[in-house]
Amino acid sequence: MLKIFLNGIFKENPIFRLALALCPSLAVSNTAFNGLGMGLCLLFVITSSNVIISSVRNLIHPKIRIPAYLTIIAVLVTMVEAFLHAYVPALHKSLGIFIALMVVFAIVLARAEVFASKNTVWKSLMDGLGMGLGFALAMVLLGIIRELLGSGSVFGYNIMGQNFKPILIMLFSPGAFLLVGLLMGFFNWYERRFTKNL
Amino acid sequence: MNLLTFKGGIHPKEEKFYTEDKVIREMPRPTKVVIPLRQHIGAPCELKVAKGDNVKTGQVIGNSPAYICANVHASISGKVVDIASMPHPILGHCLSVIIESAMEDKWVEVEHYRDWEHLTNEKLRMIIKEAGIVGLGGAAFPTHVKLSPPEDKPIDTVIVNGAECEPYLTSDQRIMIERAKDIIQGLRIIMKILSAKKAFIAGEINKPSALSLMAKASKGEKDIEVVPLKTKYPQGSEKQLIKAVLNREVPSGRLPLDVGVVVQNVGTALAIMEAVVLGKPLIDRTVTVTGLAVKEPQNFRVRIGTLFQDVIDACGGFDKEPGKIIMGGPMMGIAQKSTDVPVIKGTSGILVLPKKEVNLSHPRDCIRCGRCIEVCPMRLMPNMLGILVERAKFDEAKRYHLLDCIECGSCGYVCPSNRSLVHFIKLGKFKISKK
Amino acid sequence: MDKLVVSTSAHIKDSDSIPRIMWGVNLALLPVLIAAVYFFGLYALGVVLSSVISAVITEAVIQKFLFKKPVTVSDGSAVTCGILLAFSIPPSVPLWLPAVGSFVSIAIAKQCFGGLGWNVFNPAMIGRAFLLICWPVEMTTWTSPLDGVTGASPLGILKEEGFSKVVEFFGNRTTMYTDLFIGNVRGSLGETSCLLLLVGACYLFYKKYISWHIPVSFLGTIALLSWMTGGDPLFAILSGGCILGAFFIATDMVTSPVTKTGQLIFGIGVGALVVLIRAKAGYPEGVCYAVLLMNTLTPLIDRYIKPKPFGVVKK
Amino acid sequence: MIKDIIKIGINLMLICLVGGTILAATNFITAPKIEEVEKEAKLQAQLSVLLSATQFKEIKQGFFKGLNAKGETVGYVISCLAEGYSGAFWVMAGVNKEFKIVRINVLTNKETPGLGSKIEEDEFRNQFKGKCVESLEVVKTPTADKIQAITGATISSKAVTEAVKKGLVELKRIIQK
Repeated sequence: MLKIFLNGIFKENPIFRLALALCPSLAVSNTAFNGLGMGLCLLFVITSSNVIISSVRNLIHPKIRIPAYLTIIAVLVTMVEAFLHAYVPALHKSLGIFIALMVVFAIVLARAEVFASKNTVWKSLMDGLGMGLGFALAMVLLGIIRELLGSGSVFGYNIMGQNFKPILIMLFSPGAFLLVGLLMGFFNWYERRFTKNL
Repeated sequence: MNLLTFKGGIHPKEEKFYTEDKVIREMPRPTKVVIPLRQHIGAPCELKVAKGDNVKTGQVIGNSPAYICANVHASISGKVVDIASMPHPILGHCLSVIIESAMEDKWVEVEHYRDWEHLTNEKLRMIIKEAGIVGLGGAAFPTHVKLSPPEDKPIDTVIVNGAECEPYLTSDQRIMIERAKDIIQGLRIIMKILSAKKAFIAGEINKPSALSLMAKASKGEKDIEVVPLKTKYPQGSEKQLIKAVLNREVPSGRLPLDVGVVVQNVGTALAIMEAVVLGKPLIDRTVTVTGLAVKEPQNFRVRIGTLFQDVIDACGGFDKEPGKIIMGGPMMGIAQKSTDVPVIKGTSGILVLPKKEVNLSHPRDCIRCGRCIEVCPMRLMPNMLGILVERAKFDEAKRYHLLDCIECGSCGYVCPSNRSLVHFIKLGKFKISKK
Repeated sequence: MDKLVVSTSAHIKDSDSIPRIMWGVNLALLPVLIAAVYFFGLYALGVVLSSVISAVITEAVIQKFLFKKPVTVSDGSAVTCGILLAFSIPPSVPLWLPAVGSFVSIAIAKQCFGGLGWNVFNPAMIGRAFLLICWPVEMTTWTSPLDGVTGASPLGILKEEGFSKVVEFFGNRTTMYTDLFIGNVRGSLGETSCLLLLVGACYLFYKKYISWHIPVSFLGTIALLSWMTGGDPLFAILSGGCILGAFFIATDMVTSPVTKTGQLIFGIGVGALVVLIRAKAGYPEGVCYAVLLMNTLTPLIDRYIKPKPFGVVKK
Repeated sequence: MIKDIIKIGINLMLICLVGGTILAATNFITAPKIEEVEKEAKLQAQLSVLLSATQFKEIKQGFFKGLNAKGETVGYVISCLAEGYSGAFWVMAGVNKEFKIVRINVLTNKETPGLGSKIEEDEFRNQFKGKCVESLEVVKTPTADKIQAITGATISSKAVTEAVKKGLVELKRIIQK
């Protein structure tokens, strides 16, 4: 069980290892706060979608499983959006369209199809938590680095001081793209080193 | 002057001054010769002598019933001391007949025809086959095969190739200077066999005396013309030569005879004349021994099977420490592991480069400068071929016309990244042929 | 005798090699450096040195410690990259800026792709684009030659206020052309002196390190298109980074097509994009982005523009 | 075959039914709250440019009349669409009765962070205070009676100024009619 959970965080980290959900990771990780918010939203969506889909997996006719999964995910996402809009309007404003876009995030549907539709509720819960947390951590990591380099602050607190000339590209998608690439390279390198030592 | 030539190509330092004024000398008969049974393209010869046999010069020691094959003859008279696998300049190792020289040079009885005009074409081809003549430019393709084009492909033109575009080599040049008349006679025999109407003798303009002597020798013969060509490598490559002289392009994957042309090297023409008129089989050939590391560079008439070491010793040995010993010219020749290899029918030269002239720098990645594409006489993309073969993408390389490459080495010569492009291409061809 | 070298033909080689070509390019850039120092003072030398040193160190460190490959900084390609980057940025930037740019050039645009020969984009231009995005204010502050007063570059004036204001700025047309040609204008370090750039370019032509195809099609397209759109063709060519780009940047072997026909297409593409960016995009100058955009098309051009092999009949 | 289709149909219908119900419930809970939040946000935005007012009345799409507690008109609020460097964005401007600008506020902008986005900063916005239509012009040099462009972000500066100017002209036309 724990293995399934940890799997999503490191070995199959959605962004750095599976290269899924790159679109939001490029678009809304410009500050640590946004990254965290997006990560938590996805954590909720993917965990509940995994649990629901795995509990109803035997009831759904295989021919319509994709539309069925999508409907379930869409319902969850719409709920998230409505509640965010009502209770956390600031986050809702800065995440914008990407909340609604969670419906089509490859990672959610991929876990539903690959994992939840074949495994028990408990395992799916763990997988959803692991994947969601892996995504959230990755988003926060990206957010911290991008905010630090691009605005000189982390979670809004100025760290680099007044003389720091922010690296503006980090606030744009190209900067995020570069960063994701470099971090992917780092993860690959780390894993290769790690497995060599085994 | 607007000289005929082709598109692409390079102009390396000619380096012919070492030997271009040296008269061809008969190299002293060696005490031992090693005659490989495979010196040509085609089927290997079957052994016709046994250990301990006494052989005479010109005696057949290997032949084969196969069509694409050339007889191998004893090049000296003496005793067969061993039959063993010996070092070979191209194949690495090959079954060879080792003959120890007798005191006297005794020749086998030969039939010869001063009045060859009356012989049938069949007979002439037979004589050429029996004499074991192959293309002496280096490719060593059996000449009688080349002189037997299929019925539906008439040959209208013969080109005698005296381009000798390889740097250093001068044997063809010297032959043209010293044996012009005999070459013309050899050419006449070729033209008769092929019933060709027109012949060209083509040579690079950097050999003016050879060309003018050839022109003098062919004076009054209306169907033979001497054409000077621009000095450019690889002018002597068949396809490029045909393009330059006749502006005909040999289609990809086809042969010169598909455009009605046969190309023969001047050395081959001479050998044909000697075989028919003098009855002499191919037991020796002209070899240029040259390079900065040779004490006295020479043009030698060398018996087939003479070891490189003996030839170099006859030139006074090494002057400097040799770094590379090459059979043939510097562009397409084959580097040798040692001097224990024999001169074979395709040995046009022995080039010894001193240590300091050997290129040892490391190859780098391709920087896409495009120079190889500019110089490639076949208009290929050697840079892509190199990369594709490196990555084992042989099918893709084939689509980039890998098999059209003539391995002239121009690409490697100009490559600023020092890439062994010919090596990759040869490897690619080998892998594709294995499939 | 036992140490004979055995290798595949060809056994001889012409004298050109990567280091020779790269150092040749560096030599060709030297007169421009002198012009830069003359016009913008010794500080310009500092900018170039900062860029070059950072480029060389980055390349050496990455090759030695990260990839554990032989270090090839002595071939001069990192130096070339550093010089070109420094030449394409304003003369008054803080010294850390070119160093960061060179780091990005070498680390991300060159070594991440596999080193010299594999980079898709011109490393120096990637470095410049990075700097322009990150520090737009520093990267668009132009100082006058000799007196160091800041103001708009000629292309900036053209963009904001129109061509008549440009002529007014220089006095008259003749002084405009001569100032642009000599290099007595605001602009990037190495872009201003067309005269000395051409001197360097002549050396490259003489050494056959570049061919006429890219520069001619590049500049020709710019002149033609700006004439067709009612601009001043000579001004278009002499201003901004056109000359530097045409002879030193677009001609980069690694990132331009390998065939001559391909190079013509490449040059036309860059030229057209420069005119388009200058006229319609947010920036007054577009050589950098035009080159980078055409770099992306280079593999495509190479795929479709191939020489017709000898003896191959078109079906 | 038919059985399959019916099965699939029922399957889908059930999912949609359950999903729909859940969403309806969500909407029931959140809709009033969302409306409240939006209203509050709008009011805050209007207030931020016209502090002296306590409530606003729409006179035309995008144009509001600001009233104080006594119901007197203290000024107007215009929301104007600006065509910026990287797309359109909303600017809100508060105007007093003499049609002089009180304050402006940039609502949603996607301008280049650190450059064009400086239009949100006070240093730029404060320049608008007290300006009338005639002085809404962008110049590049330091100025007192006009608007100085942000270094390196002339397009964004112009976009804001032009939008406000256009809105102000339109407002005058509406009021004076």
